[in-house]
Amino acid sequence: MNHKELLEKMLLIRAFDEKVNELYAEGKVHGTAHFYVGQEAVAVGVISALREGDVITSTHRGHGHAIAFGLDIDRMAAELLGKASGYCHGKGGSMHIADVKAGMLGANGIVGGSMGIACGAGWAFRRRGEEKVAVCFFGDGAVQEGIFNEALNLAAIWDLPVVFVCENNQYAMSKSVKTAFDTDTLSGRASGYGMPGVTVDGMSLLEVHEVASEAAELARRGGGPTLIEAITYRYLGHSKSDANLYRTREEIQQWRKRDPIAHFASELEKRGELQKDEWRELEHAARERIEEAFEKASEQPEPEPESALEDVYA
Amino acid sequence: MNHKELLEKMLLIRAFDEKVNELYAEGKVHGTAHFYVGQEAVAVGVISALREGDVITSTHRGHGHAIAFGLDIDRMAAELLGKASGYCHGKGGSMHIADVKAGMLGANGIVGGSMGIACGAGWAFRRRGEEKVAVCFFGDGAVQEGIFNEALNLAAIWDLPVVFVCENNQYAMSKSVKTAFDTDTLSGRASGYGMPGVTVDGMSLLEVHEVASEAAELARRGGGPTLIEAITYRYLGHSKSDANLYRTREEIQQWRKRDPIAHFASELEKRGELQKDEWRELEHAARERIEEAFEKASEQPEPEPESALEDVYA
Amino acid sequence: MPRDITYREAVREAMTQAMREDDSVFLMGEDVGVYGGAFGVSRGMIEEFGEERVVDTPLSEAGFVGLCIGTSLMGMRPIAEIQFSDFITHCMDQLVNQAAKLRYMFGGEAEVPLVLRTPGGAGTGAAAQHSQSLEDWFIHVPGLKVVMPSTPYDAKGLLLASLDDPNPVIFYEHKLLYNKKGDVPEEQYRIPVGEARISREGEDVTVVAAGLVHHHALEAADALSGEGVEAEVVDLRTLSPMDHETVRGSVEKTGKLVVVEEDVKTAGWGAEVISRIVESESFYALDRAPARVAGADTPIPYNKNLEAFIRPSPEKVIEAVRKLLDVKVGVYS
Amino acid sequence: MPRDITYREAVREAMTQAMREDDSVFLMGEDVGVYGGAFGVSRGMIEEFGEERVVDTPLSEAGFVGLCIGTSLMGMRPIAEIQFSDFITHCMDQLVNQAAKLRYMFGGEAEVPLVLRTPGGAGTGAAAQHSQSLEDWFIHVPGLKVVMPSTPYDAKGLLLASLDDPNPVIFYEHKLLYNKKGDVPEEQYRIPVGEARISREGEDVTVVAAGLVHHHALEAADALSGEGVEAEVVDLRTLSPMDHETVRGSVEKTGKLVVVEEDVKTAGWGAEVISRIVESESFYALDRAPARVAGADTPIPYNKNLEAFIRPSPEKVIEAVRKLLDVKVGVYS
Ligand SMILES: Cc1ncc(C[n+]2csc(CCOP(=O)(O)OP(=O)(O)O)c2C)c(N)n1
Ligand SMILES: Cc1ncc(C[n+]2csc(CCOP(=O)(O)OP(=O)(O)O)c2C)c(N)n1
Ligand SMILES: [Mg+2]
Ligand SMILES: [Mg+2]
Repeated sequence: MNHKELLEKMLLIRAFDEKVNELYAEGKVHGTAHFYVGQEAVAVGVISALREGDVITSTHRGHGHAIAFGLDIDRMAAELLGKASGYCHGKGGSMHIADVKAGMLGANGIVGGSMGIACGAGWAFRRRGEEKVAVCFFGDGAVQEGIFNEALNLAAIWDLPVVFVCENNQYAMSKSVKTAFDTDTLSGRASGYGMPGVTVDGMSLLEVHEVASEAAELARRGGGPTLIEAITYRYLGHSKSDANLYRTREEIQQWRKRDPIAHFASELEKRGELQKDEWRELEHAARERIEEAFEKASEQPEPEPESALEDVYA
Repeated sequence: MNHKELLEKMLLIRAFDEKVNELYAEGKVHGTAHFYVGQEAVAVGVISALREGDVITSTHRGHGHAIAFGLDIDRMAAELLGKASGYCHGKGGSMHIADVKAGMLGANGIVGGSMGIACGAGWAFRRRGEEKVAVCFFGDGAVQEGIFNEALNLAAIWDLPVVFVCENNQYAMSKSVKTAFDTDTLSGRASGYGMPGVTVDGMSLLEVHEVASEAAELARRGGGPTLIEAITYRYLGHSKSDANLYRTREEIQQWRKRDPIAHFASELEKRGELQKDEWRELEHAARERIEEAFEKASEQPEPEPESALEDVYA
Repeated sequence: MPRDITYREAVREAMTQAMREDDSVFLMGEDVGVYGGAFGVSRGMIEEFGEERVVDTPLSEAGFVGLCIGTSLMGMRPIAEIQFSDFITHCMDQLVNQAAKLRYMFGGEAEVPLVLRTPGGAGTGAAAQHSQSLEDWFIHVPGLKVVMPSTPYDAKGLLLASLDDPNPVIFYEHKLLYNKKGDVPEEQYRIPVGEARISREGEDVTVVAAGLVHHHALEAADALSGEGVEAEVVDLRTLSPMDHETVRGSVEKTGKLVVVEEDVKTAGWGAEVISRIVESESFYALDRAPARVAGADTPIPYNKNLEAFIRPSPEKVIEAVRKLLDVKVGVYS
Repeated sequence: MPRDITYREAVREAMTQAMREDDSVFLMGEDVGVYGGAFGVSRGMIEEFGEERVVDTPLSEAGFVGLCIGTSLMGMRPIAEIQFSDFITHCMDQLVNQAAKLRYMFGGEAEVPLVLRTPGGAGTGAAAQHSQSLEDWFIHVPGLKVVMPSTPYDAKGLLLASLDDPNPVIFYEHKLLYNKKGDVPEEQYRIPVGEARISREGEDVTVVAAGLVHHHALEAADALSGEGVEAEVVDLRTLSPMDHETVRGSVEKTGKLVVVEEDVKTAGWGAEVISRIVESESFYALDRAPARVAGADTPIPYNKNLEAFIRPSPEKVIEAVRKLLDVKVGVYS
């Protein structure tokens, strides 16, 4: 695990979503998007615990997972601009970026929509005797949906190699976890399925990485699933249109003080793995990379309108 | 609580479902039915803890709940025979017996299908400031469905006056709880929602009555829902057609030794509330009552075929 | 003096007026409270009615719709909001196996007065899981009613009527109609569920539509008028029960039928409109093959041009009418 | 020499043969193991394939269908069984928003080869929540295919073809067909998904049907033959994609069309069959208004007589054909 690379990943994710936010604000992108800013340590911490051949499923807030998993920034940018060279050839947009062959089984616009799919990947691994793991990312909102119950139970009884990663960013749109649940943690649900549950500071890449590594190891060895709850926060609005009426500016500021990138950078500085203020340079490089990606993407050709009729069936 | 009357209720339920089983075996009834034989202590134990104005929701295995709630045996028998005088005027049959005005909000052919409805009744009570309770009966199979998660969470966060009664009769059709869950109890799920959970011997009417009374009291006082798991057993097949391939004769015999009716009767004998062997007389009376009900029902007129087109809309 | 308000405001006004009058009416859905709903329809309502009557739910579409059904059995009048109509897939059991059938299964001995509001339709670049028009499913489910108003006036009148209805009503709004303005009286009025409206008279062809695409039909009719073709436009307003009589009357007059629907063409509700005409005596009044202008048989793509390519538009309606009038074949050739 | 086996056995044989050949095929559903499935379709299979390939699931229709979709993305070939087709309401999101759309949303860069088998239909006295025919919903969902075989021969051939198909296929069986016998070769064969079959030739009227009611159509045709009316019967076999060409060919020959469907009439798939005919040139080949024989617009009632009253039957088909031939009105009067 090269720490500097992980920092770079986080910076890339942040730069990407800040750029996308900007483009939406300028009305330059169609549709909507959900920004991962603030949650970078979760995606990067978890995915850095994976090996070649492992897979992930993602959510509506999926850019961070995709970048952490190694998807190509250029093709992601192209997809957001609806270009033919995008991951979905312009058909999917932000909420459907996927690279199934590479093991990124897709963002998903339906909350909880990929929880069964992740179990299926785990099932395939188990059936084939492959020591691989499927990571299922989802939000606190998905814990409220019925499929959470079904998926966790299936994974538990069949000891599927699935790591359930709940990104508790305190809100499902405007619904606060304080009013959506009557319990202090969401990982407490795990025992009801007979699986380990752990709550971790989602603003700390190293802590996330550690619990994810343990969970992945357990799953790989045939020990079944784990439910990880990563406590985190989304800095920006739920999606492009959000007046943030349901929370205070102060609350956002408090969380920003615990910024996962600044936190990790200063940790690396302390350890001597990073020069003082080197991360500002890395940040600059990340932003450049993103600018370049969107510039290139904007020059790509649009898909042919008739292509809308293709790909309904294989 | 008149103990003898409770014994009579249990006997009536048993006689009813043994009769229905017989009628199916003889091919005299249309469709299918699910028999409550073995589980009588749960329905009677729970419902005897209720007060005037409380409501219940039931399941596909609903005859026991209906009888315990006080529905009219004659109209139930008529419904099973598809008669115009049945509770549903012949349109519902076994799986849809209801008396909404009386507070029996319906059997339900969809496993878990009435869990939201029970929450709704609780919601109405709370909104109106009525100190009433909704009891939601369901099987271990319903715990596997998504709606279990949603309903329990809604009831928990809104402190709804709902008592969730899971009748863990060891099987959902052929699926044993041993393979359907990775935990020892199902009441253990409760803590994940922040509500009390309790497992009780579902073969003991008095124990069931006690935990149900506590739960109902809590709910009535505004203390919110409870999840009760009653450990019980269904003696007969899942429905009229079941070869019982998934369990052994011995297992059934073992459970029959703990029969809830015999158990309660001998308890009453010990307490001197019942003469020795008096329960055999009560059993006989119950059977007579049931014979009479089905005889009367069989003489009732069929609904007019054209009535099939009515009642789609109010 | 006309009182122009938006479709969004009309829906809100109907809810608000009903809630002021009847304490048993309440609104429940995801983010309907301080957020005001994903499309701002309920903005301001929680301030007036409080969080016991404008209820933010967890993401539990089956659970809270089931809860609403339960309250309706107990005599309350719930309004459930499904944030995007695509998520109605989560509460199909509650709508189809419970709400629609409880009354019938119970032999008529219960009522389920539930209104489920939800925004349907595409055109926002939200892609395949946030753009569907699935209303046809519910037209196919006896026990449910399906309403789909196209104007602020109808939205208010139909929502108030739906709230009076003792049956479950699926009330389809459209994201692209929310900002549309129109004259809406402040006082309460009802538009009967199940009544279509002739929104433009004409002699040459009948164009039947509903919801957003009703405006495409009107636009097309105006353009065609310049070519000397006078289209009669029927706004169904309610899809179930379907007002066949109004369609029939118009078709028997014009002898020509074009249906405009936003949903996917195959097995969409346009097929039902056409079938009711051709399986009746009106068949013999048709002097042209009827036509459908509908969404293509694809999911909704993200890219703007792709999305436009597969959706109905005024131009496609004009083209369909022209083509239909041009046809010089068959028995009349 | 004919090898008569039941429809149930034909389905089982197709699954068994596919599973012997391809280790990635497996069956997952409620009680499909030792119980053999609610209708005995998979009886004996767990003994041959073990519980890793004939998998008893908890009652988690959304969860295990989602799981199957996941395995299909990973290259496996799942068969999911939904115990009664009514419970498909529980996995609508997985089928409609996931299985049907993943490929499209991902720009064609994925395949979802899933077969979802489920018994539909009424006639068993199981009442409103266990008797529905909801196949029309899925015909309306691009990305899904819908198959509904009426004979043991077609059941085997279509199931094997569905298992080859790289797309999600909803495979409708019928409770009342399971015991029906027919000649089925032991060796493997495929019937292409999307091809209808003319099951009886005739000149006077085209009767289009599928599933159980295809047999009603054939029975009716035999009876009508005694009256001098020769009906041509088309068994659609696949409902989506719909084989319009075969229907068209027949209708252009007979000039008359009756559709027989078990589902609820309003917005059922019969409307699509009719609309495709009347919106094409074939409209001008029709010399009578087409007709539908379908389920009444009600939930399915429990009582036997009530149930029979609202369901299609051979008698109702005969009556519809007679009525259609009797009509002496309109342009031909
Ligand atoms: C089934 C479903 N219901 C509602 C929505 C609308 N919606 C999209 S994201 C979201 C909030 C999700 O919250 P969470 O799962 O915590 O993820 P987060 O947005 O916080 O990352 C909602 C309500 C949806 N997409 N799918
Ligand atoms: C959603 C749904 N899935 C499947 C079924 C078929 N089914 C009816 S009862 C049953 C088993 C239910 O088990 P449980 O909830 O434990 O109740 P029990 O039968 O043991 O009383 C099944 C699988 C159904 N009715 N509804
Ligand atoms: Mg969240
Ligand atoms: Mg059980």
